[in-house]
Amino acid sequence: RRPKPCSLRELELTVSELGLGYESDETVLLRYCSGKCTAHRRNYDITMEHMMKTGFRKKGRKDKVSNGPCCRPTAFEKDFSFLDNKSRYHTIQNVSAKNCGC
Amino acid sequence: RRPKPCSLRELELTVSELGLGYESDETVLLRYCSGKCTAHRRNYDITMEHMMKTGFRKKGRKDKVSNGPCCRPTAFEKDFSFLDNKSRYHTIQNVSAKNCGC
Amino acid sequence: TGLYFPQNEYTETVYVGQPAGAQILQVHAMLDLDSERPHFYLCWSSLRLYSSWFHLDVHTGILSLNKTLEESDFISTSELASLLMCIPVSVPALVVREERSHCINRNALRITLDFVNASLPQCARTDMKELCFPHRDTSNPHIKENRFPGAIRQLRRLTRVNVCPNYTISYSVESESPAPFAVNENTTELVVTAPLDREESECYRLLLVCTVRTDSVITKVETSLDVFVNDEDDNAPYVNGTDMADIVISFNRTKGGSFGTLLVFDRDLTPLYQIDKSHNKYVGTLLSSDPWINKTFDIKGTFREKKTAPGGIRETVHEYQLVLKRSLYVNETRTLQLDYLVNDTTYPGLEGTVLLHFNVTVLPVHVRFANITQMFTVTRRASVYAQVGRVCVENCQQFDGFSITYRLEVPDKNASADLHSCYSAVSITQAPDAMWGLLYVNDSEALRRPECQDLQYVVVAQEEHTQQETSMQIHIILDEGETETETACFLSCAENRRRGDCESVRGLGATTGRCQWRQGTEKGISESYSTCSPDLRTCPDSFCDAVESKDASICPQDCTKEPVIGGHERGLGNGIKAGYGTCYCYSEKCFCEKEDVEEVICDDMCK
Amino acid sequence: DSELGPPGWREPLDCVRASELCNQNSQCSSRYRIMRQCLSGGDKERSAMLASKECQGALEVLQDSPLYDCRCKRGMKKELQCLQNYWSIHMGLTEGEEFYETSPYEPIHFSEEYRHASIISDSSLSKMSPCSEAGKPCNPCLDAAKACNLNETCKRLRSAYNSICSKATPPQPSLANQEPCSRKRCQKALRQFFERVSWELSYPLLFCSCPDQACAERRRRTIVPSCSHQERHKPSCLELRHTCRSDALCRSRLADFHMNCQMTPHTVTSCPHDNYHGCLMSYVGLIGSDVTPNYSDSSPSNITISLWCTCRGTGNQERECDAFHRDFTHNTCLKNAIQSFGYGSEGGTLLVTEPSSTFLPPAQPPIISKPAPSLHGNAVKPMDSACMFSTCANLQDGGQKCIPSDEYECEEALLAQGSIDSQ
Repeated sequence: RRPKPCSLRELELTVSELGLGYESDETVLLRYCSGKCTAHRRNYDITMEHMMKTGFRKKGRKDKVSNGPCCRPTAFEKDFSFLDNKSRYHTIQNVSAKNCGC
Repeated sequence: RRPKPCSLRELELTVSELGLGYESDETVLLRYCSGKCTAHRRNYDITMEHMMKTGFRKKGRKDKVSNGPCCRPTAFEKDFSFLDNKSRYHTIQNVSAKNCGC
Repeated sequence: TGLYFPQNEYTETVYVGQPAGAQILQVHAMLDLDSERPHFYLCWSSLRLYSSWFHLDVHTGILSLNKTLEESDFISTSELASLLMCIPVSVPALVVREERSHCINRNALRITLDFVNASLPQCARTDMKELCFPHRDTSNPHIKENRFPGAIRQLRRLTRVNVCPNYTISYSVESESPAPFAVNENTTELVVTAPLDREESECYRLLLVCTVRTDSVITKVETSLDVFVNDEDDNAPYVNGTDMADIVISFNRTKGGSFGTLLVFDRDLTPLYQIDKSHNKYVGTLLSSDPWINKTFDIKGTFREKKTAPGGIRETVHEYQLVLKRSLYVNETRTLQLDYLVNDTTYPGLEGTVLLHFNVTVLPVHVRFANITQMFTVTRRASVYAQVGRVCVENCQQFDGFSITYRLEVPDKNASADLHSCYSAVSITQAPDAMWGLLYVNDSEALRRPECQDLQYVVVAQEEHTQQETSMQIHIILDEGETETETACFLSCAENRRRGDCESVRGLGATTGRCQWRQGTEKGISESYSTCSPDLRTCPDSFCDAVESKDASICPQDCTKEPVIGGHERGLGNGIKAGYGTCYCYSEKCFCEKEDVEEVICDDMCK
Repeated sequence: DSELGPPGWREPLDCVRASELCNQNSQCSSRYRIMRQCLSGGDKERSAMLASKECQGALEVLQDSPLYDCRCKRGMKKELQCLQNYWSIHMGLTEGEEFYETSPYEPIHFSEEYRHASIISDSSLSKMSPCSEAGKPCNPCLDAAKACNLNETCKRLRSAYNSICSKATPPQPSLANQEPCSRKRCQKALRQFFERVSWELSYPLLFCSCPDQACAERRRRTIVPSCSHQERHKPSCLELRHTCRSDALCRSRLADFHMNCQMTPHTVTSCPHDNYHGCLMSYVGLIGSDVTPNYSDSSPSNITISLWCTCRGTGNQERECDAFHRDFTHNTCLKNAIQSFGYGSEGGTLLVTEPSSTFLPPAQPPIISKPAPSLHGNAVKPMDSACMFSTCANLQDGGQKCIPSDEYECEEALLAQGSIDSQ
């Protein structure tokens, strides 16, 4: 079946669970991008796939390349402020995606 | 040492070696993007790396995400025409990168 | 047409020191009428500075020097310049004063003189060939057929007449086959001795023999010369075989259709190029005053050049075909004889015409189905747009010039509402220029309802203009098979890239309910690429049919206009004619790539 | 008015500058205006007009103006306007259609840089080309494609003409005999390719030497002949020439080809002034015009060039038609020039001194170069034979018969050559 296309997903978790090192039990709605971009590939990507498998090795190259467009945020939610467990305010940028694209 | 940044690379090979299925001994200069985008990461990327390691599993999510900006072409060379080994002309689009970005 | 030049280019070389009065060359003109006498005059195309240096004898056409050529004369000619002079020829009545007149718009020929800044080679350094024949110019004489004898060329090299005074030079002419040419011993001119006939020989290969006698030696020098015969319209058209064609018009009755072929021969030439200026012009006239005939039929005439078997003489073959000026209605019928007069307008004689006869029978076309009823089977699992079958009135494949439209009707108008809803299961469609109808599943849900048993329709075929109708019963048998859990959502089979996914999916247009996988076998880009299809009988077949064009997802392999990524060859208008490995399509794009593609996403290399 | 001095003794201007000068001179500009009116009508009206007193008078004056011997440079700014100005006066000077017309372009001088470069390009190509590697298949045309693909401009412009020329126009039932592609756009793209890409990259694509048929077929397809060269209906060669001569650019390129590639007996190479580069340059100048020439087959050794036209059905003009087409199909100067480029001008070029045919049009009559026979032959001593094609053979049995003849070189031609060199 057609692989799930790249789209915006949501997950509720605490600030501590973001893994940025802040200790705060406040809950945040994390938006992130996931899914396939196979439909956006070009001849370049098919060629890169082939080169990564055999082409580069034959030419003595060890370059690593991405063999397809990546599902990435195309815009971020600006600021997010919260009170940590020691009642101090913090504001962090670009943690959550606003929309996604290949 | 700082990893090689995302940049445009060149490689001379025959059209057959592109792996697109065309049989032609004509030589083409393939330009592609390779290198690291570590300098372009944001809080989002750090969070995604953490979620991929532990976060998602704890939340029962199996989503796969890209945990950093990709080194990708930002523009492609438009057309490339060649004569295949049966003396037929083909024109292919977007095979070679023109410039790269994260 | 008047006097003409057998040769319209002359070339010679002039040297320093050649004295005034020295002859350079002689030009010739041929008579068109016996009463004509050529008078030769010099005119200039450019570089008129040299007009005073030369003299042209008005009667003999001999060009000679008016002054001795000095060294200084050659300074102005910086390089091997050529002087272009032209000789208008006129009948006695038109006296043209010799003045600095331009060659424009005169019956003129071109003389090219090469100025060589050296003295004329003496006898010891002049070889026989130079002595015997004019400068090796390359234009061959062209003589009109049916004209008068006369001199066509001076064989002697006039510039070398006095170079070897103690040589005696004489000429003769030979040819493999008899040819009406001779040499005038006094004037050493080559003469045509009788009127020529191009239809007998287009070209004479002559051998010119120059005999040079000194006190001790006789030397013979030969050169060949081709004399070509120009054509004029001196042959009437003739029919070789039949002048009558029997034509029956039935199924194919479309505007522009051509029928029957009658040939008219003409031994003269008919040049294709600059047709208006050429001779041998043919005009044809349809001899009929019947308005129906005049608005319906025309005759199309074309011609081509042909070489006759013996001797390869070129002649013209005219082909005439009956052409429909409009499409005929299916009910039009008629029998008529149509006469067409072919006239060779430029042939002077009386019999320049030929009459051709087209016996035409226009038959009506009966729009009917060959059978009273036709059976089709479709599985209840079929998806929407699955093709059920094709309906076609008798001989529909040969129809042209009118159109038939098909529609489905329910035989029992007052059937119950439920039963009526079953009939939405199947529908019919038709390509714009196609003569047959395509039955397809329109409502797959109705197909599956138990109460919808065998479906009986009436298919009605109607001829567009006359509204003539005919109908036939069609019986669609619903093959039970194991029904599946209902999924209203049909995807495009073409999206699947592997056999497993493909054969497990219910795709749009899938006749068996499931998509079908085609495994390619060839290496490289091939027409039998691997792909997932709703029905391998119709997709891919490089033809985007009427059902497939209803939705781009049914068979993008035949219909897509979107870009195709990877090695491929496009079909003529759209679709994928050939592909590399597996071809699969999303709505916005298709891909053709090697099958063993695992899903690789940017993971560590994006770090 | 030094610049309006008598013809022949002043430095020729380009025809754009010449017409500007003429327009600044009241006498000249009025005559120039009259002349343009004289030439404005179709063929029939034109010759009647030209015979009139006013036109004759205008012509007389213009012969003394810089317009009379002005020339144009290839690739100059306003090249087309220059060529239009040139023909606007030269169409008046010649009565009727000449077989060979004088080229409006300045003579191409044998560039030392070309001789030098063609040696380098051969050697540099040979370094890059697989031909130098033993055992590897040798395909100089493939090497030429490689050199082009590795050059940005060449690759871009080659892809540009190629994608236009190879794009089949979708079939439209309404159009009767529709062309398979957009030929005009294809020809324009081809012209741009050869005008903007340096000849060191474009000529090898066209004139590479081929050891086998595959290479020769690649060479033949360089200009996508199915679109740029062929067309559905094969016209008469005279019709092709007529179409070409009604367009200033094509007419100029054809005159230039005739000027620089016309076989001449006065040189060993059969090319005027032995100038191969001039011939190749004028041949390339025709590509993308109505008279686009191309290889007629893919035989590696025997180079045959032709136009897409026929001489069938040209009636009494068949000889002239044949003569026009043979300037492409039987042109030893062109053949030598192509082979010399392909095999390197120093290479062992097999100089083809094939005899010219009797029906070649006049101007400089080609003579077969052979040792002049001794004078004191006794009695009848037929000269050893050289081969001569003749249309008589064409007419009689439809084939090219090789007829022994005994033409041989005019002595004074040697003198003439001698006199030229001594200047």
